[in-house]
Amino acid sequence: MSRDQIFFIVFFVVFVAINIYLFGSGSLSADWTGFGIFIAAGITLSLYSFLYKDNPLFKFAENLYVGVAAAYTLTQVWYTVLLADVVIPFSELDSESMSNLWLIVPSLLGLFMLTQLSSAKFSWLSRIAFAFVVGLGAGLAIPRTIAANVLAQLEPSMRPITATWEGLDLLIILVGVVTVLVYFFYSVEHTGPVGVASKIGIWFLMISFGASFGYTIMARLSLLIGRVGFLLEDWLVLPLPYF
Amino acid sequence: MRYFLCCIILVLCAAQLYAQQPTGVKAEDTPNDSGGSITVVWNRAELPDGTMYKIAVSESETGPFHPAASIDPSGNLQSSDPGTFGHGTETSQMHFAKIAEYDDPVDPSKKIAIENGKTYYVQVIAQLPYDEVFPSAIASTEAYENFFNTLKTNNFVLGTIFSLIILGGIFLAQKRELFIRRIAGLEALDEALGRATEMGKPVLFIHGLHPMGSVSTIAAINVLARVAQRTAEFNTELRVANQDPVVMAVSQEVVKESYLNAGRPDAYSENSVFMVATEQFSYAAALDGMMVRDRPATNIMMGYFYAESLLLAETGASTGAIQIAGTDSYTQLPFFITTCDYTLMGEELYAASAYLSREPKLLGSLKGQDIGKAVLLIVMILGTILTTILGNQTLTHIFTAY
Amino acid sequence: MKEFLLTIDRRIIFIFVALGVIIPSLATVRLPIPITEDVKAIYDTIEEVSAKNGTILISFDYGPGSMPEVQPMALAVLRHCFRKNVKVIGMSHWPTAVGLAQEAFDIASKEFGAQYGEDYTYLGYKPGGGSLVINMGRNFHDAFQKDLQGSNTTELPITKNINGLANFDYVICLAAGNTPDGIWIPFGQERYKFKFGLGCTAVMAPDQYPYLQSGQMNGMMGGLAGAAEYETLIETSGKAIAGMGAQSFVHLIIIAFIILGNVMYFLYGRQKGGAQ
Amino acid sequence: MLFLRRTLPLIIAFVVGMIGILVFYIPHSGAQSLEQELATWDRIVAAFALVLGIYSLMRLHWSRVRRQQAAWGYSFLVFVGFVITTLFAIYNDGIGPFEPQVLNSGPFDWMYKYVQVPADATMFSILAFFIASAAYRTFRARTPEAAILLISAIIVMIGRVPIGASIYQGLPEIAQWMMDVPNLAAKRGILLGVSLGIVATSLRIIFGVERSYLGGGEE
Repeated sequence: MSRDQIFFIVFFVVFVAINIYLFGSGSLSADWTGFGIFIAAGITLSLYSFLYKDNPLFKFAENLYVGVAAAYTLTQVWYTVLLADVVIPFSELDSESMSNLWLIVPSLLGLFMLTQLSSAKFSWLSRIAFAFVVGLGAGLAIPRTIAANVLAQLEPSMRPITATWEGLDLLIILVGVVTVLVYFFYSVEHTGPVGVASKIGIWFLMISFGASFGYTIMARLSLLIGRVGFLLEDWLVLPLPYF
Repeated sequence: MRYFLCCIILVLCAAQLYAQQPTGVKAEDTPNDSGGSITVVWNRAELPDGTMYKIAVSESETGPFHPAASIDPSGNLQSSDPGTFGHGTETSQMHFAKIAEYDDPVDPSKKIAIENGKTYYVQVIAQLPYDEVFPSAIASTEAYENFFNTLKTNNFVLGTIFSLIILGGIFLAQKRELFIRRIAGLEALDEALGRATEMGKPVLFIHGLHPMGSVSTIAAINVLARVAQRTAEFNTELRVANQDPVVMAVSQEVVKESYLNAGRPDAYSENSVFMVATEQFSYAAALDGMMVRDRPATNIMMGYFYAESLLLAETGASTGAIQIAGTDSYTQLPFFITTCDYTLMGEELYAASAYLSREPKLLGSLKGQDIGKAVLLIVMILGTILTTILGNQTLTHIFTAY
Repeated sequence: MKEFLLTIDRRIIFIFVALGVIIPSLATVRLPIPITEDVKAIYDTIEEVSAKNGTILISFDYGPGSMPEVQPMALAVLRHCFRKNVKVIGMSHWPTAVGLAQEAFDIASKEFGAQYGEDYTYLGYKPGGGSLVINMGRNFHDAFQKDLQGSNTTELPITKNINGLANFDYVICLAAGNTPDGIWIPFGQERYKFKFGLGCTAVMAPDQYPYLQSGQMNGMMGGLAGAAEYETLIETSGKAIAGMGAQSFVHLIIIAFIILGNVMYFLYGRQKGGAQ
Repeated sequence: MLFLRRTLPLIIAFVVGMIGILVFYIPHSGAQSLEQELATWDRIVAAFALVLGIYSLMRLHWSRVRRQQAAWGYSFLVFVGFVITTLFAIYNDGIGPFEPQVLNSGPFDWMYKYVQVPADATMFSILAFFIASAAYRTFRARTPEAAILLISAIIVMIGRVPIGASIYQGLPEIAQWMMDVPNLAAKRGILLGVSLGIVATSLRIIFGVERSYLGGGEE
């Protein structure tokens, strides 16, 4: 037996022993909830076994999860859209709700979309559905992007600069926005004044990437804290002062 | 004398009465809507505390008038809605109210909606404390549907100009060569490939997780074509890792073609472009294993990456490989910048792709976007100068989203 | 020593991190949490909505993958709303949020006796993104004909008078993806100018500052730290405040690693920066 | 046939794209109803697109199982998870798939709470460990730019947690200023550039210059 195999057998035995103790002492209730916490802890630890090295236990949990997640999404799509907005309106069609007949169009388009994975004979139908979705999305996006992300962002960059700290901040923001735009400018070489501006632009970018970097680290650690909280509090039932 | 004083007091009282009556009352269709609403405007006045303006609506000039709205004189100034009334100084001296419904005379808890194409008569009543009321003159109008939202005029004009510039750029690019500056990342790429050749070790190209349709994957494919061209010329081993079967199929074609173009079709092996795994972390884990085992001299990561970026770049850096990354996923950029030797940031990836592929649609729209950026840049600088030095806000007002 | 530092196995570093999280979780040290303006703005807006007995919309756009960060915000905001009699309508752009949102409503409504249908309802998930918001804007009842429990939105007391997005006194998006800047602002806020607040993962937070300054967003909670601030404001300790001790401690560990790694990098050069 | 396969999709994309743009500027009720209707259709087609995505994922794994490719057992596991959860969803706590969904009880909810939630939540928390390792081994100030990045990251990381104020009172304020001013400036610059990119890409789609979304070659 290799070192890794011994390691995983020990891991497994310890996990089982802890759970026998937890169920035996009544910390975990002998019902579906208790069993659920036991499974959840097992999945959590299986995934963390990746830290030792990539292994079958990790892949087991990962792939099982992919299947469950796909089914969960499919379920939500069924109950809230396909059932509520398509099947029920069609099944309740009467003279008053004939306007619902319009729903035939998107339903057909939707079915066209599914032909993408069929034989080549029909798969061109999916192009019509994609053309509709992508074309409409593109059309709706243009004016709204200009309104929300261009015009609304320009106005606050044109405020009067006063001789105060706020004024200085506004000036720094203006310099930052302008130099970052210069950095992402491809029609002129980055030499001379343009080179200087793009260099300043890089500094601004780096400060903001640093901020994102710090925040991302923070986010991942928060997730870890959440999981450790689950293992310690819900599974091992340890007294955590503040959780 | 006594008679004279009485006269003055009476005149003053009358003036007072007159002053408390809302003046300048006008009614119009509410602009920029699909009807069902009229707008009433009237002059601002000095009034005692506790006064309220009541708006009343009738379908006939002689009444009866029905309550429609109650307005606090401290609010509803036209200056609070510059989109409709503009930025003039007079807007701070005018009130307005948009009326879409009024109380049903039969049952006051219900409302009657304003209908299109029907004439309505409107009165503004100043209601002073202790219930003294001063009704204004009567104004009339009808509501109708509008065909253009004037609030969005600037949006429409700017959108049209941008569209023309970008489409013009694409058109122009088909006619002649457009200039694009050198992309520093591409030179770094050549250097890194050179080093792999010197060391006699393979080059590993890693695709991101987006499918074939996405802009970043298309850009990655264009970069891959260049990389394959070079490795064919240098006779260096190239490996291309994929997560998506379609991307893999396209990559195989592209690499094969590049080897053909370099005159070395024999050096191409189909197995050099391969699927690694379908799941995010399995993909990263398998590639990490490959990096540690085979120690490629150069790792190139192009496309859209998620959290796996860190796992890939960290392992790559620890094996001492030269790493070049390119992604438009801004959240992952910091990880690449700190672990890679060179990183194509965001749009630079698209620019590199346009630069390499020389495809008119990419070059042209890049050029068009450049002009667009120049416009925005000039507007911001000019706008700030105007407001700061001259106190002139015209440019700011033109570029405000209403 | 030098050799040890250069060739350290990364699994030893992993143990440092694990202990850095576990030990503070068991300890009783508690640090004061300073409040930022961006978080206070959301709190203040909900107080204003409470004063006029209004209704807010909460869009639950996150999944279990960001649960530890965003779920505490959801609970804190719901607790605040139910305590102050603010009516809440929930919905989701993400399918995986459904179970989490429902759980948050259940917990908070039980604590404050909020009534389903009167004080809150949850509409569930719908795909469509921008198109869904366009539909909700003008014809709310058409976009969501039924809530998740199957009640008609035209009959439910809380939703029957909501005709469009303009009827909401506040819209809060709890997000782990691009729904605020990709959907709510361009498709909703742009047209109806409703007040818009955001609670998001820390990964997203730095990208939102342009919208905060332009007023398109009036407040933001970023990550677990943002959630802890909100818990502090409503004076109800939850998982976010509990996590702040570990968060602080483990940040220090990471920073120490960065500094140590760079010192070695400058002392011993590029290739030996700590190989495996 | 060429018309149906190539020209028709391009015409549809052009027409609905132009409608999508124009209705934004037209407040007339006719245009607004058209926008409502198209948005409703889009939502329903989007639901089918999700089904398509799940179907193609399952097909990929099924083909691995069928061909018994390397590690096909894991693909089989994806199926196991999918089928069990789907059966629970159809069972819907005893009332069947044509009644409103039952939440917070039943086996479907159990699968979500005790399999999906812990797996998904744990997956990204693994990165916390790798970040620590990368912090020690690879986050290097190789260039002045990377140095700025790291310093800014460190300030934010201390300034944003409670311990920052305990170390130095001004730290949270410095971090806040960095977010509010230089970070905002760079993010706005990026946002403006990206927005122009979105406009350009959308235009290319509407005018049929960009066809990659149609997939499958140019026939």
